[in-house]
Amino acid sequence: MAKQSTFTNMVLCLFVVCLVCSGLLAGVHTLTASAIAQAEQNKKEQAVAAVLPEFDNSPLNESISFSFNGEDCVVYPAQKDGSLIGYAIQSDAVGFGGKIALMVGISADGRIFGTSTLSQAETPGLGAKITSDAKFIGQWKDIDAASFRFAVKKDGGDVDAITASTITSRAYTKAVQKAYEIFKSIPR
Amino acid sequence: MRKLIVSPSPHIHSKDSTRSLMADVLIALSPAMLVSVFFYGLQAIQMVLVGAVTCVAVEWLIQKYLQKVKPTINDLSAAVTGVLLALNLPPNSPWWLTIVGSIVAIGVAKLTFGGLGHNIFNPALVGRVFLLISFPVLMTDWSIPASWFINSTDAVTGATPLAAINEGLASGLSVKDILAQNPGLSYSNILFARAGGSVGEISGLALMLGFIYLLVRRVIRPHITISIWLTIAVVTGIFWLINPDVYTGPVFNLLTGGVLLGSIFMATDYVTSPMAAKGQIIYGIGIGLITVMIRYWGSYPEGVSFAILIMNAFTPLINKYIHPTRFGKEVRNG
Amino acid sequence: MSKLGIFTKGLIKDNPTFVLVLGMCPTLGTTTSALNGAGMGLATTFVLLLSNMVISAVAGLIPDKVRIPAYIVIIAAFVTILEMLMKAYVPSLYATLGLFIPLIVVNCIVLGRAEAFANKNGVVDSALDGLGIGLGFTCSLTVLGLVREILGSGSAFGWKFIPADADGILAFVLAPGAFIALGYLMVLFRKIVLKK
Amino acid sequence: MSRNPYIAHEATVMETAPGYVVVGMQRSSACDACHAKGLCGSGESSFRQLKVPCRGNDFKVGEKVALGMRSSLATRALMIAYLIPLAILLILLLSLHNLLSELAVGLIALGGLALYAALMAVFSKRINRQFVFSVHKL
Amino acid sequence: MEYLVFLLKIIISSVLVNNIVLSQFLGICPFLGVSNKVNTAAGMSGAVCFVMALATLVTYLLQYYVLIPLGIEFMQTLVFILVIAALVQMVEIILKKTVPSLYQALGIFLPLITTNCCVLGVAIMVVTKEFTFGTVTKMLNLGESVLFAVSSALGFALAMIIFSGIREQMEINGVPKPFKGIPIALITAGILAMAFMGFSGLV
Amino acid sequence: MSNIILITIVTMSVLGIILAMVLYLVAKKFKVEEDPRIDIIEATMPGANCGGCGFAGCRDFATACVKAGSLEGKFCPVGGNAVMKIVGEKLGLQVEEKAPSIAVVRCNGNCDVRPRTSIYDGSSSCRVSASLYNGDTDCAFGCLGLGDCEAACPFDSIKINRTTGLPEVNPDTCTACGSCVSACPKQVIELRPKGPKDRRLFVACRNKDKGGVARKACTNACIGCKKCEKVCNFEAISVTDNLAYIDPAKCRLCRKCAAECPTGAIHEVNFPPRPPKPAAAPASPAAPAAPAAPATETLKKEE
Amino acid sequence: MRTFKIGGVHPHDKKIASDCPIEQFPIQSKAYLPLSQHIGAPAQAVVAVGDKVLVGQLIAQAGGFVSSPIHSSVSGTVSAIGPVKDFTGRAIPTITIDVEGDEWDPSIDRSPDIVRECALEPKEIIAKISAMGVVGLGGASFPTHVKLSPPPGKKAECLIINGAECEPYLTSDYRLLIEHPEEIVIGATIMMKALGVKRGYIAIEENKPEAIALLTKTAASYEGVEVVKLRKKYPQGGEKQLIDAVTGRRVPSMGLPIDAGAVVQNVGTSFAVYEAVQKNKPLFEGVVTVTGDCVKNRGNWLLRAGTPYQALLDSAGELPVGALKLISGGPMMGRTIVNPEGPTVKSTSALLVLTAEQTSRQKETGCIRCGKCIDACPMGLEPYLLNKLARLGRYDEMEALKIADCIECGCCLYSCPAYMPLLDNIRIAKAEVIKRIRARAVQK
Ligand SMILES: Cc1cc2nc3c(=O)[nH]c(=O)nc-3n(C[C@H](O)[C@H](O)[C@H](O)COP(=O)(O)O)c2cc1C
Ligand SMILES: Cc1cc2nc3c(=O)[nH]c(=O)nc-3n(C[C@H](O)[C@H](O)[C@H](O)COP(=O)(O)O)c2cc1C
Ligand SMILES: Cc1cc2nc3c(=O)[nH]c(=O)nc-3n(C[C@H](O)[C@H](O)[C@H](O)COP(=O)(O)O)c2cc1C
Ligand SMILES: Cc1cc2nc3c(=O)[nH]c(=O)nc-3n(C[C@H](O)[C@H](O)[C@H](O)CO)c2cc1C
Ligand code: SF4
Ligand code: SF4
Ligand code: SF4
Ligand code: SF4
Ligand code: FES
Repeated sequence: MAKQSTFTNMVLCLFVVCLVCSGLLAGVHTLTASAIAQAEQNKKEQAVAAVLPEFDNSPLNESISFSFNGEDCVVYPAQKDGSLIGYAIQSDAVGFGGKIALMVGISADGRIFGTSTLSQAETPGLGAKITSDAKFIGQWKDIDAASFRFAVKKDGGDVDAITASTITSRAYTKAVQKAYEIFKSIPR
Repeated sequence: MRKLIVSPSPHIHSKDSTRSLMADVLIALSPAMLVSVFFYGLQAIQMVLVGAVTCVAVEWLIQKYLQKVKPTINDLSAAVTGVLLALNLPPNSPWWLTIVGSIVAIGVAKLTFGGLGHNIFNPALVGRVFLLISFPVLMTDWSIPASWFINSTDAVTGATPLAAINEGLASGLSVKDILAQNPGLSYSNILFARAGGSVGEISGLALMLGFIYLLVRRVIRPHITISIWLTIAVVTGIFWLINPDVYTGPVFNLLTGGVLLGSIFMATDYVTSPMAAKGQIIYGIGIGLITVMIRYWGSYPEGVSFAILIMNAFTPLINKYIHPTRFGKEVRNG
Repeated sequence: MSKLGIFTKGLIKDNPTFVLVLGMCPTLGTTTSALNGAGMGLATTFVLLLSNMVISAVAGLIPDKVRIPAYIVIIAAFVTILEMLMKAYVPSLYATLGLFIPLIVVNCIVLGRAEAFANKNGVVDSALDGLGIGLGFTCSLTVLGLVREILGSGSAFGWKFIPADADGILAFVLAPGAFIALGYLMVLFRKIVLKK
Repeated sequence: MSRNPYIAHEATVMETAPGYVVVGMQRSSACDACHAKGLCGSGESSFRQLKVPCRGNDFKVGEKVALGMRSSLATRALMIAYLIPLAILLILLLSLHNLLSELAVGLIALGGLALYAALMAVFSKRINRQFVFSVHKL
Repeated sequence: MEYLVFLLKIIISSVLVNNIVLSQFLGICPFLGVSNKVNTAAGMSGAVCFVMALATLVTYLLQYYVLIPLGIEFMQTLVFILVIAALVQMVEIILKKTVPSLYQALGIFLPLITTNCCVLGVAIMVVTKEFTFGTVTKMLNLGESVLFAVSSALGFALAMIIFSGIREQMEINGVPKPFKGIPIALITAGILAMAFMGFSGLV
Repeated sequence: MSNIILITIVTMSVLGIILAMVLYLVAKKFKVEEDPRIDIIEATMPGANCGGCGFAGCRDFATACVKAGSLEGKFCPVGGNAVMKIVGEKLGLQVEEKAPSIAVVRCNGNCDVRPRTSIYDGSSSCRVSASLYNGDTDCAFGCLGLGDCEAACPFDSIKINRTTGLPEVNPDTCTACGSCVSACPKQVIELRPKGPKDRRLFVACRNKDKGGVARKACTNACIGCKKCEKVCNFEAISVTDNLAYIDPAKCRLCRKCAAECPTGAIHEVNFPPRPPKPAAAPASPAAPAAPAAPATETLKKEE
Repeated sequence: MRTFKIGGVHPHDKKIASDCPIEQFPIQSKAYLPLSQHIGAPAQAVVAVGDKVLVGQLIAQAGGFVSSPIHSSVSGTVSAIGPVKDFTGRAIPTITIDVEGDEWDPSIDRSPDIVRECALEPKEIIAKISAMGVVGLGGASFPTHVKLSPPPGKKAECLIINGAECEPYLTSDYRLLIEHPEEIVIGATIMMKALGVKRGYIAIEENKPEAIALLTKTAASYEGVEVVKLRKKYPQGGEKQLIDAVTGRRVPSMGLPIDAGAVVQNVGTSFAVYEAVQKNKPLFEGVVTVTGDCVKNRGNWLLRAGTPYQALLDSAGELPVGALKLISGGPMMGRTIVNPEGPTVKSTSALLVLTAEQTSRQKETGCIRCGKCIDACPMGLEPYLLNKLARLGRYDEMEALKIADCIECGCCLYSCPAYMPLLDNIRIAKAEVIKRIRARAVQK
């Protein structure tokens, strides 16, 4: 069955196995690299599309990078018929289980058009409801950010928190608020 | 010819039996039960009854039909579990919550391990923590049901003192401010059953009465309970002296939440606590430390349940390494 | 053993989860819902099938002493390929399963089958074996996922049968529920399927 | 204080001679306790033989014996083999991490381990002498 | 000082809050398999601490100084597993070659460490995942990574040792037949995980 | 892109070579002393790890078989001759065929024939009872019925029958490991050859008291009357200390003795029913006509 | 008031026979004298069937150093030497004597006068005690002369006379204390002289105030003898506990009293020593309490060894119908009698009759880990664990858990609410562990 092991055949064998496998991997990598990049692109595109009204440019390719409070941040301007209709802004805050990253769509006139969660690590059934709770997500539609009080009701704000998940709700609120701050400081 | 009875010595026996000890625990719990009936009325009766009946029924059904052994419900331990579970739930819990908790307590935490004496974790607490994790919203709803005797809303404040503190601290207030905002949180209110909380923890005094009864009847020894109290008092005392704005003080911590109920009735559960006196003290200190840790820094306002369960897990190790004081030293080469 | 036997034993007699108790980490870690469980199961099946086939083909050429490392390299290669494919074509599933995809490398099932079966059998048999065991794994993960999903979120395969804003018994979505549900399922499997 | 001051492992007498016995024992792997080990390649376990000096040699070949060692020795073995090098690693890493580049720190830490291994080799005789086994009848 | 608190948080988080076994589901196999005796569990845990630290150190360096510069991060899984396997073997050889009796001594009470998912899992985790401690979210640097690995191993040790104690007791007590072995171990682990959820929010 | 392929291949190959070298060293330094045959033998063992062979477990036994170079005195009671034959084949060694054995209970003093004369109220353990006195009947030699054997059997093969108060061996699962034999403080259980077609004959009594005393304590007792000894043509039976013993090596299973025994102390197992021959009718009217299906053995169906 | 510090229980006292004065029990027609009435090697018969013997005549000589001679308790003819069933129903070698009259060996001083002075040298005292067949009457029947000869290198510092009588029901020591206080004190001084110690304690439990008062008064005129009042707590009379209570020292694990510098002797032993040394009277009779709640004629009898228990039972009067438990000794440590025809021995102290209701054990319900057995164990052991390990046969662990130190006092079983048969199983396992320890010692 198995061969007798000698120094040469061991080295040779592993060498060959590694050679073949790495060749194979490199090959597959070459083939999938673009698909992977594409998948990531798609995800962002979907997020951008979800938080903004219809647009006809490709915001992801026209992203604007600048520094906000010492952080690098990126915003994606959306245009329709050549005029700017708003920005999709990536923003984050720390929630209960870790970073909550959002895509926030803010129209050119400073109204929050919609929000979408890019990534989160909240507790399933509790904080993780930010991705599924229709009532919670629904309240982030079409808000006048300038007059909106960015705080949960408990803290005297306008946000209805998810039950038993005040921490997450606060973080979400903070992230949206941060997006609004970013919006305000977009170099125009 | 007359038949003689033969057995090894001893030939007489003390009066204690498993059943009598469990009955004593129920008696010791009765002041607390009465107080909660006084404040919460029918709801409290319903919860205690549902808890006890479900626990006993679940034990009977599982033993009879699944495990096919002779049911041991007569020893009353399932009833104790049911009552303690009910006393550990918020006063407004729906009846099915008590039932789910009882099933988990008896079915999962007790009988799966082999029943009375074999379980590693305190069944009532497993039931409670399971509910706490599964139904966080219901389990933190401290609103008050109607009572027969008094208009409970002016006697009992809604949120538990600990939840109020946790919430207040989270929104950036200092302990003093929070206490000032919630006049219901005075010590006398807590002691005389006027602050919110689980059904059974409403009156410190009633619980202490039970403690004294258990001690007098020699059902439990004081080691565990006292060491929990001392640990909590000392640790919170230190932090409180360092910064009274963020850290609540010893008296507050001893009287609020489940400390009394937990330290008197739950931490002392025979099955899940260490056997030797020294081990019991270590166990008590562990519970105290973990409780304070969870209360001060954790996201749950209350930590006793978790602390007891965690120390339950350490109990076998404590039993393995801590032995009673032996009579006589070991002589080398003996 | 008949070809059918090789294929079906993974489902019951040698069920990797309930009988052999292998690969517990992904079993517990990825079964928050039936679909996640099935996804993890299929991913593992993919690696199992391919690695079993390749290993059975090359087994005779590999000296004994480097057998295990060589197998590991082969398995790791397939895992990496799987990783890249998932990233490219099912990114959201990849994101949910996360760390547990690369960990297929150390899943005892995969190496175990290589050692215990592929090593000694032909390519076709090994493929059947890999497929069978993989399917057994997939089924049990799906069942576990389903149980946890039904109890924990009140839904089955993503279809919610309780009111949309109601919750299930959250413990089953969280870590404790994973352990407990698997424990009881294992007992049920032993009692009902194995009739022990 | 451990309940049992000895760590014992069951072994079988393979060979006897005046003054010593050779015992064989199974060294289990981490997965050994797993009942599926037969199916799983990582569950290797190896058989080892060990020559143990003993007085009064009345062991028979094939007899089960307990191969024992004081448990403090087991702790010491663990210290020397794993915990001290771990400490070296951690101390080097945490003390140097602000001073040098990560790569340098990492390599130095590995170097520290190499040095420790070398030291062990130098004191090998001394360490070897500490670990004495004994065999008992079961 | 603040940094020390941060390091402390790494430790508390990985030992108590996000315990590698009870909440991350890594290393379940040895957790279920080797936890029959407290001595063995403790010894095994000590060895795992060292191996995890060493493995994380080496894989970290490889990731940042070989794979990333060369642009072949996709080889991560393959490279890591090979390197870890080789490291474990090397530690054994060195021990055996330098101090054989020590090696024998370990052999009689320690099971061999086989590469399992917690070693690989932690190695991959530290180089791919951002960590959140309090309000800080960041990738860990070398020192922190190793600290994280060691504390994860300590978490493993804690779970193992508690569990082995429980198992020794259950061995004496006896467990109903259908639950003997793995099922009762899983259910106990579930309750233990439940208890450990009490620590949530500590960091 | 091709750049990456190149880099990958180069790094991996280097890694592969290094690894191979490490492993080579491992292989050299860890020269596995283990004989691969041990694994093979272990795989054939039943895996009960019961210790019935005298070794710590199946693997120890396998190791011993391989190392010893002879199978003399090595026998796996669980696997029996079948397994030992395979072991012998695999190792190319001579196996001594061993007649398969089974545990037999040498007491037939069931509750009806052996009245309880005292009430035992201690721990339900034969050893405890035996340490205290002779037992709750007047027979000082018989089974105490408290089930130490039942607790000791690793195969669940011996169970106390609640109506007779005596243990019964399940002939299908008993492996003759002997655990019950050493657990019994009264030496009631004996390992005897299973016998051809599972037929065997033995004196189910250990009472060494004089006939009258024995008879008074238990009507099924062997009274040492020597009738069986006299009737046996093969000198298989000897009566010492008022107790008959049938030597399984000499017994030819003719069953003459059983017919002769006035108390029915001789048990015959798995024999076809006796033709109703009036000549063989037992001498004593008190004894039941030769018990064909003794109380202590479940009759195994002839297949 | 002194007491031991670890464990102990408080069973009901029930000293219901304490007011019955000691009376001579009628001599029966046959006496059965087993050759082994003590711990150690059996004695060897020196008479033959048909020989005439007198009361107090040597009929069997000691079989070694740790052994004791046996003297006839009756006068008459030796009718058999051979197995006779003892009270457990087991046949043991016994000398049977057909009683004829009551004729005493003339060397015995039967006058009632108290002889206070003892002029013998320590060695002579010990030789005399040995020759007179004195064994411990506190329960274990250990030959007294052995205890009085400490092994080389060990030195006794005090003598403790054990008058605790901590077991419920038993009253023989109490009667002896109040009827023969002076003899007991003299016995103590003789043993102190034999041991060469200056201090002697007579330790009595608080529930016998008359005895304490009387002995304190009597002891006042004897130098070095002190009466110690003990708290009522079982097993105050266990020698290790007694030494702890009286001197505050603890006998080491696996050690003997002498390791704590003490020698403990029972009150009855002290009386027997007095009679042996001062009156030349061998040990062949002792005080036996016949008691029990259901016993009509309770009594403290001066009973000749070798009398069948049945005779005592007959003296008790009518007993209730139904199953009974007959106990030789107290309810905590006594052994049950299966065969009432079996004879009493030198050290028999009581016949206790309990009804089934008083004694029957309830069915065990499974240990609830309440720790009551630990709290009760005077040796600081963990009976619940030992019981479980015993059932699993894990002897090494039990050895490490000091099972060999168990004094078989029964406190654990007494207090267990789950009625676990703790001591039953521990006793068996302890014997096995001790066997293993001995075997190992021999191996070395
Ligand atoms: C296991 C566990 C998970 C939790 N998950 C979340 C979460 O995902 N989001 C959150 O805001 N709070 C979470 N919490 C925090 C508590 O629910 C906390 O009490 C709550 O945020 C504050 O209470 P409230 O929202 O009812 O005011 C979690 C707590 C625990 C113990
Ligand atoms: C084997 C053995 C040796 C003993 N050796 C001595 C001894 O050398 N000196 C001594 O004073 N007592 C010795 N004793 C007596 C015991 O300490 C104890 O007094 C005796 O067993 C009676 O105990 P009890 O009546 O408390 O049950 C020995 C006892 C035994 C069983
Ligand atoms: C639990 C226990 C209780 C005892 N109680 C008494 C007692 O009450 N009175 C007594 O004289 N001996 C009692 N003994 C016996 C003593 O330990 C000791 O053996 C005896 O006093 C030694 O004296 P002796 O050699 O004269 O018998 C008890 C022993 C044990 C183990
Ligand atoms: C003092 C004492 C305290 C008890 N505490 C509890 C308890 O906290 N929870 C519980 O389920 N049972 C409790 N019991 C009942 C019983 O011990 C419990 O059901 C066992 O844990 C089941 O095996 C207690 C019993 C006693 C005597
Ligand atoms: S213990 Fe007795 S009955 Fe059970 S298998 Fe062994 S020999 Fe047969
Ligand atoms: S055969 Fe022996 S061990 Fe079995 S019940 Fe009878 S006396 Fe007990
Ligand atoms: S009998 Fe033994 S174990 Fe029980 S209490 Fe007494 S000394 Fe302790
Ligand atoms: S007293 Fe009985 S129930 Fe309590 S711990 Fe001891 S054995 Fe168990
Ligand atoms: S699958 Fe994680 S350790 Fe086995």
